[in-house]
Amino acid sequence: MQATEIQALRAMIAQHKRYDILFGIIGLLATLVGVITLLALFIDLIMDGYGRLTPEFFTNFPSRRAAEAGILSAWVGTALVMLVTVLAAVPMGVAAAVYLEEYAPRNWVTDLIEINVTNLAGVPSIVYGLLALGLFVYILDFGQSILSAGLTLALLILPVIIVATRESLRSIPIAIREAAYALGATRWQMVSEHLIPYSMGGILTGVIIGMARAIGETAPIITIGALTFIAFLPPLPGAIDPATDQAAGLFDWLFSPFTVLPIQMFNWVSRPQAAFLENAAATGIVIIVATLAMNGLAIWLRYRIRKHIKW
Amino acid sequence: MNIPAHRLSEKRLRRAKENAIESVLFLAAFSAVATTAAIVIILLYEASGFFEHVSIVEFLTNTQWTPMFENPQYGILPLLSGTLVTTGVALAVAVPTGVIVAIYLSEFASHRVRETVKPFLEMLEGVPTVVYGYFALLLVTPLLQTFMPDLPGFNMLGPGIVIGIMIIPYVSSVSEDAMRAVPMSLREGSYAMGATRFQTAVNVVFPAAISGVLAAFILGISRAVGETMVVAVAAGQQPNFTWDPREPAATITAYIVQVAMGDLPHGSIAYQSIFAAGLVLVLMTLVFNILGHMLRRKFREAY
Amino acid sequence: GLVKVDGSSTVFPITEAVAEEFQKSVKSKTKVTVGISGTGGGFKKFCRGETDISDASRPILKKEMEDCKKAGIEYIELPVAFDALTVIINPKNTWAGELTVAELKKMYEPSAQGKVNNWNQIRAGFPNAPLKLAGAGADSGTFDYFTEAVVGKAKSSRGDYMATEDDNVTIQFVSRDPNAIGYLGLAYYVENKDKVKAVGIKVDDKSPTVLPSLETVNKGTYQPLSRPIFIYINRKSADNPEVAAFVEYYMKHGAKLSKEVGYVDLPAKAYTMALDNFKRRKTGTAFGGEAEVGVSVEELLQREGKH
Amino acid sequence: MTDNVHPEVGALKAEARNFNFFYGTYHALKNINLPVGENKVTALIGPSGCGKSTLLRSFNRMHDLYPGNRYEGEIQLYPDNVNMISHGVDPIEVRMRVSMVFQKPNPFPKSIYENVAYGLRVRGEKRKSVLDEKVERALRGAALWNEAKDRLNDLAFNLSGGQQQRLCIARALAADPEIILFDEPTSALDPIATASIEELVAELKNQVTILIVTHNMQQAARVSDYTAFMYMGELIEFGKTDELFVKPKVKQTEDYITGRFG
Amino acid sequence: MTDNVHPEVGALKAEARNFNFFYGTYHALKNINLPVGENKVTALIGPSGCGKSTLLRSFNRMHDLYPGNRYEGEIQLYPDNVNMISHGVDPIEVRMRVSMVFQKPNPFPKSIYENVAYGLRVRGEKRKSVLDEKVERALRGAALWNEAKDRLNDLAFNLSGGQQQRLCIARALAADPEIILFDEPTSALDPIATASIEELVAELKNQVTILIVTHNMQQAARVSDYTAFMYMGELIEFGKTDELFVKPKVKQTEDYITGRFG
Ligand SMILES: Nc1ncnc2c1ncn2[C@@H]1O[C@H](COP(=O)(O)OP(=O)(O)OP(=O)(O)O)[C@@H](O)[C@H]1O
Ligand SMILES: Nc1ncnc2c1ncn2[C@@H]1O[C@H](COP(=O)(O)OP(=O)(O)OP(=O)(O)O)[C@@H](O)[C@H]1O
Ligand SMILES: [Mg+2]
Ligand SMILES: [Mg+2]
Ligand SMILES: O=P([O-])([O-])[O-]
Repeated sequence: MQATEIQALRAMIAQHKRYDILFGIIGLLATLVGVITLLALFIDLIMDGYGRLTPEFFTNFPSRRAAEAGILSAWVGTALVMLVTVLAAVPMGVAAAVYLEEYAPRNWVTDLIEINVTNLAGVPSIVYGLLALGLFVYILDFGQSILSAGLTLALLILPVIIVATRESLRSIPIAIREAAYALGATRWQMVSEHLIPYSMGGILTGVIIGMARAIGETAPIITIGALTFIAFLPPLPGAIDPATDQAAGLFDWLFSPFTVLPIQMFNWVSRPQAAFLENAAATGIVIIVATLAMNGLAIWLRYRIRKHIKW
Repeated sequence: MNIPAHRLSEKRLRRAKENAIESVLFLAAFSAVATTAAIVIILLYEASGFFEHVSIVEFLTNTQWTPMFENPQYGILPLLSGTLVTTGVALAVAVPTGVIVAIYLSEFASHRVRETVKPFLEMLEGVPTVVYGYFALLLVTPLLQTFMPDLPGFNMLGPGIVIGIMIIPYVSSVSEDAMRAVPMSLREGSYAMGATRFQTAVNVVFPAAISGVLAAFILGISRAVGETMVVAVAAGQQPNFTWDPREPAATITAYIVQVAMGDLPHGSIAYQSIFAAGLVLVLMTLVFNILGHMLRRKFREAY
Repeated sequence: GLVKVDGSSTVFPITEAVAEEFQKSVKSKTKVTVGISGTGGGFKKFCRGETDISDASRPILKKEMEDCKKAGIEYIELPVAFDALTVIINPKNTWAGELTVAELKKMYEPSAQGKVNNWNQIRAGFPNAPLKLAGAGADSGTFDYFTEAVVGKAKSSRGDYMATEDDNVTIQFVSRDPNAIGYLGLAYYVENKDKVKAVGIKVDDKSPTVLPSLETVNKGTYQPLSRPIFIYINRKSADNPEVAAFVEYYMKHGAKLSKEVGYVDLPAKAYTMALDNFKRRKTGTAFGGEAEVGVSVEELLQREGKH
Repeated sequence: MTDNVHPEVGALKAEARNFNFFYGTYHALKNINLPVGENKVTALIGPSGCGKSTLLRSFNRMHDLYPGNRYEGEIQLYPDNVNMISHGVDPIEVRMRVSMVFQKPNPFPKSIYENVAYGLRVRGEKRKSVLDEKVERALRGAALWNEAKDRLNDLAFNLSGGQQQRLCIARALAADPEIILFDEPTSALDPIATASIEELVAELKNQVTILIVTHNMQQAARVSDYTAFMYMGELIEFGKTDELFVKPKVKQTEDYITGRFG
Repeated sequence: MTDNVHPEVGALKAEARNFNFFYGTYHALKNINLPVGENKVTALIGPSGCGKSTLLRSFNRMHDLYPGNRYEGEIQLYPDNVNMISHGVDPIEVRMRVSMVFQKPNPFPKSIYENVAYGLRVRGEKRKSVLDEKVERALRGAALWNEAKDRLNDLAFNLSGGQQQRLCIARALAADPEIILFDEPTSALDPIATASIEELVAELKNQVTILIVTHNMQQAARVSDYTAFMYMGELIEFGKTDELFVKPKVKQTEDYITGRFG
C-alpha cells in the first residue's frame, strides 16, 4: 500500500472513531440519567426528611403533631403484610415453578399456564387492587385487613418468584437429576432433596426482589381501602386485650386494621402543614432504604451464587 | 419369578403419593390461570353492571368522564387520552434513552462499567412509585416551570417524564438482552471489515436486535399504561379530553385510585365504573404484553 | 375493643386529634381507627353498620337517612366545630380579591362546563386569562355544601375542574398557577397562608366583603360559606362503653382540640348540650336532610336545644 | 428360573432380547440381543452416535425420565427373570437394583458423606450406624476411603475430578446394586485418575455385574471380559474381549478396531 | 523495505516472528515463526485446540475485541514493513487491509447487496455507481454473481449455506483486501459447496494473499502452496505443501498426516 493511501486511510479511520468517542459519551450520559435521577431523588428526600429520622420516629404512633408523629404502626403493618405475602407467595410460587420446570407435560394446559404467568407479570398493580377489592374484601369477606393486603401483594409478586425459581432450577444440570434418579429416587425425592435445596439461593433472590417490589406498592392497598389513622398495633397472639380481658387468638392479627409505610407517606403529604412533609420525606427515606437494601441484597446474592456455584 | 406382593403395595403407595404431590404442584401452577380468570370474571361482572346503565357507545364516544357528579357522564375518552399522552411522554423519554443505554452497555462499556452501572439502573426500578409521584410533583414540574412558565402545577409532562425515567432500566434491559443475543460471529464479521464500534453497533447489532428493541418498546408501553401513583399524585386527577401534555389530566389508573381513596359503596355505579375502567386497562396491557412477549420470543429464537 | 370512625376529610383532623389524646388517656386499652372517605363515603359505610362513628362536614342527607333506616341504624348527631369554606387564589392574582356568590356560581355551575374558561367571562374588567378551577371531589361534604351554597343545589356542578378529595392537592394547584382558583376548609388555608390568598366573599353586590377567619365565623358574618361540622354515632355502638367513653372525651376536649387544628370551636354550652344529648341517646337530625346553608352558631345552638 | 445360562457367557445377570428403542420416531436401537454375564465386565464400543449410551441407559430405565421415548422387546433381569422394561415394572425399582456412573462426575452439592449415603436414604435408611458402616464400605470399595475419611463433611465439589468420579462410584456401590452401568466413566479424567478407575472396575466385578461404555479401545481391552461392538444402532458383533479384539468376525468391527473409521 | 524476500517462500506479504499469544494467562501460541508468501495460499493444519484459529485471528487483530488477550513478538506486514501487532498500529487499519472469512457463514441481516457493500460503506463510500460496480465485481469474484444478480435485494439469510459462505467471501473481496484469512471456511458446508469454495480459493490467489485453516488434510493438499503444521501452540513444521505431505521432516507431523492421532 502506498504511503499516501495509508495516510488517507488513517484520516478516515480517525474520523470514524470520533463517532465512537461521541457515542461513548452520549451512552455514558444516558446511563447516568438514571443514576443522577436516583441521587437527586434521594438527596431531595434526605434534605427534607433527615431531621425527622430519630429513634422516636420509629417507636411513635402517628400524631396530629408532626414533630411527635412516628411510623410505628406503619412499619409494623408493612412487616406483617410482608409476612403474609411471603408465607403465601413463596410456597405457591416455588410449587408452581417446580411444576412447570419438572412435571409439566407439553400440552395446551401447560402452555396456558405459561402464558398466564408471563402475562400476570405485566398486569398493572392497580388491577390486582381491583381483584382484591372484589375477591378478598367482598366475596371472601376478609375486609380491609392485613390478610387481604398480604394476599393481594402475594398474587402480585407470584410471577416474580415463579420466574426466579424457574431460572435457578434450570441452572441445575440434568446430570444432577439423572444422578438422583439413577439411585432410585422418586421424582418428588429428587425435587425436594436436590432441586429445591440447590436452588435456594435463586429462590431467595426472587423472594427478596418480590418483597422489595411489594413493600413500595401503594395503589393496590389503597384500592382495598387502607387509608386511615391507626395508632395501635395488631394484637399479638395470646396478648390480653385490656378491654375484654380475653387473649387474642393466634390469627386475630390477620384481620386487624392496619396501615403501611407508603400509605402513611401518602397520608402525610396530603396534610396542609409543611412539617408533615418532613415526616413524609422521612418515611420515603425509610421505604427507599428498605427497598434499595433488599434490591442490593438480591444483587449481591445473585453475584455470590454466580461466583460460588459452578456446576 | 413373580413380583412379591409387598413390593407391589409399596409401589402403589409410592405412586399414590407421587400423584398427590403432582396434583398439589399442578394446582399451585394453575393458580396463575385462576388469578387471570378471577381478574377477568370480577372485572366483567362488575363492569356488566356498569354497562347496564351506560351504553358501550356512550362509554366509547362521550368525551366527558364525570361519574361522581350530579349529571354523570361516562365517556372513557378523557381517561384514555390522559393515559395515552402520559404513556407517550414516558416512551419519548424511555425508548431513546433505554436503547442508547442498551447499545452503550452491550457494545461500548467495559465489563467493569457494566457490572457497576447495572445494579444502579436496576435500583431505579425498585424505588416505590409514590416516591416518584412526589418527585414529579415537587421537583420535576417546578423545574420544568422555570423554562415553561405557563406550565400548570399539575400536568402530564412531569409525571410522564418521571415514568419514562422509571422505566429506562426496563427498556434497556430487554433491549440489551436482544443485543446480547446477537451472536459474536456477526460482530466479528463486521469488525473484520474494519468497522468501528459505532458502525458495528448501528449497522449490524441494532438491526439484528430490532425485534427485541420493539419488544422493549411495547413492554414499555404496557408498563407506562399501568403506572398509577405517579400520575395520581402529579397529573391533577382531572378527566380532561386533551392531547396536550402540558394540561392536567387523569389516566385510567389515576381514576381508579382516586375513586378508591374515598370509600366505595359496593354496588353503586361509581364502584362499578372503576371496574369498567379497569377492564379497559387490562385489555390494553394484555394486548401489549402478548405482543411484546411474542416479539421477545422471536429474537430469542432467531439466533 | 375497637372504635371505628370514618368519613369527612374536613373533620378528620379534629377526630384524629381526639383519637390520639383519647388513646393516650386510656393507655391504649381502646383502639380507634379514623378513616377518610369523605362525608358521603363515610355515611355509606355508616349506614351499612360498618363504622361506629361517621365524620361529616354537612348534615346527613335524605338519601342517607333512608339508607340508615333500611339497615335499621339509628344515629345521634353531635356538632363538633365550625368551619369556613375558603375560596383561595394565587398570591399573584391581583384582580379577584373579592368575589360575589353569583360570580362563584358562574364559575362552577353545570352550564359553565366547557364554556366558562376565562376570567373575563366572570366580571367585565377581569383580565383575559384562562380560568383554572379546582375543588372538592364529589364524595365530599365540602363539595355538597359548596354546590348547595353557591349553585343552589347540592352536587350540582360542572365536571371539568380538578376535583380532589385531597385538600393539599388543591393548595398545590392554586399555589402554582396565577390563574387558578379553588376552595377548601379553613384549616387548610390557615396552614398555607404563605402559599395562597383567601378571597373575600360578598353575598351580593351590595353587601360588604368578608374574609374568612375565626372572628367572622363566630360573628356569623362570613356567609354563606360558614358551616357546622358533625359527628354521627351509631345508636347501638353508643351502648358500647368504649364508644361512649370516646364520645364523651370528644365533647369534653373538642373545643380545645378543634381550635388547635385550625377550626372554630363552638361555645362551651354547645358541647355540654351535645354531651347531654348523647347521654340521653337522642337520635335523629336537627336538619331536614338538606345541606342547609347559612346556619349560624346561635341558630345551631337553638336547634340542638330544641331537638 | 429358566434360561439364565448362556452358551458363551455362562451365568447371566441380564439379557437384551430383540430389544428396540425409539426417541420419539427416531429408531435408535435396532433388534439388540446382548447377554450380560453375572459378575463379568461387558464393554460396549462403537463410533460416536451408534447408540452405546442409549443401550446402557435402557438398563436402568433412564429413558423413562423424558417423554416420547419408547422401548420394545425385552431386557430380562435374572435371577427373577422379569422383563425390566415392561410397563408393569416400576422404573424406580429397576434403578434401585441397577446403579449408574456417568461420563462427567456428577456429585451432589452436599458433603462427601451425604453423597454416598444418598442411595441409602432414598431407601428409607435412617439409622446412623448402618449409614456409617455402609458409607465406609462403599468408600473403601471405591478406593476413596483413605483420601476421604478425614473430610467426610467437606463439600464433594472440593475433590479432584478423579476423586469425584470415585465418589460417584462409591455412591453407586453404597446401595448394593446388582449391576453397575458405566457411561465412559474416564473420558473426563486425566491418565492417572483413569488408571485408578480402571483398576477399580477390575476389582468390583468380583461383587457386581458391570456394563461399561467406552470410546477407548485400549480401555475396553484392558477391563472387560466381553465386548459388544455397535454401529448405527445395531449390535454388530459380540464376543469374549480377547477374541473380538484379536480376530473380529465382522469386517466393520475390524475396520473400527484398527482405526480405519470412527 | 528490507527483508521481504524469504529463502523458501520468495516475496513475502507478511511474516510472524517469535510470535507469542496469551489468552489472559494461558499461553496459546509459542514462538511462532511463519512466512506468508505474497499471492500464495498458506494452510494451517493441526489437531483441534492446537492454536490454528488463534494464529489466524492474530493476523487481523481480532483478539483485540476481547479484554485480557495479549500479543508478543512481531507480525510484519509487507511491503510497508510494519509490525501490525504493535500498540501503535490501529487494529481497524489492519482489518481494512486483512479481511476474514469465518467457519460458519455469518452474513448480516441485510440484503445481499448491502452485505457485499458493507465493507465499502464502512470506508465511507457513498457513490451508488462505485458501490454497484464493486459489488458486482466482488460477487463475480466469489462466483455468486449469476445466482445472485436477480435477487440483490433479497435478505442474505435466504441463500443456501454454500451461497452464504460465498457471499461472505464476496463481502471480504469487495473491500480490496491484501490478505484474506479463511478459518475452516468449508467445515459447515456440504461436499459440492466445499468444492466450489476450494476452486474459488485457488482462483483468488492470483490477486490476493491467502491464509487458510483447515481440518481436512486433503483440502490443505488441494488448495495450498505452503503448509504449516501446528501442535499444542507451537509451529512444528513449515514447508511446501507437496513436500510436507509427501515426506514430513518431523515425526509428529507424520503421525498427524497419516492419521495416527488428532
Ligand atoms: N434425546 C434424544 N432424542 C433424539 N435422538 C437422540 C437422543 N439422544 C441421542 N439421540 C440419537 O441417538 C443416537 C444414539 O445416541 P447415543 O447417545 O446412544 O450414542 P453414543 O453411541 O453413546 O455416542 P457417543 O459416543 O457420542 O456418546 C444418536 O444418533 C443420537 O443423535
Ligand atoms: N477465548 C479463549 N480464552 C482462553 N483460551 C482459549 C480461548 N480461545 C481458545 N482458547 C484455547 O486456546 C487453544 C487454541 O485454540 P484455537 O481455537 O486456536 O484452536 P484450533 O487449533 O483452532 O482448534 P479447532 O480446530 O478446534 O478450531 C485451545 O486450547 C483453546 O482451548
Ligand atoms: Mg454416549
Ligand atoms: Mg479453530
Ligand atoms: O371530606 P369532606 O369533609 O369534604 O366530606
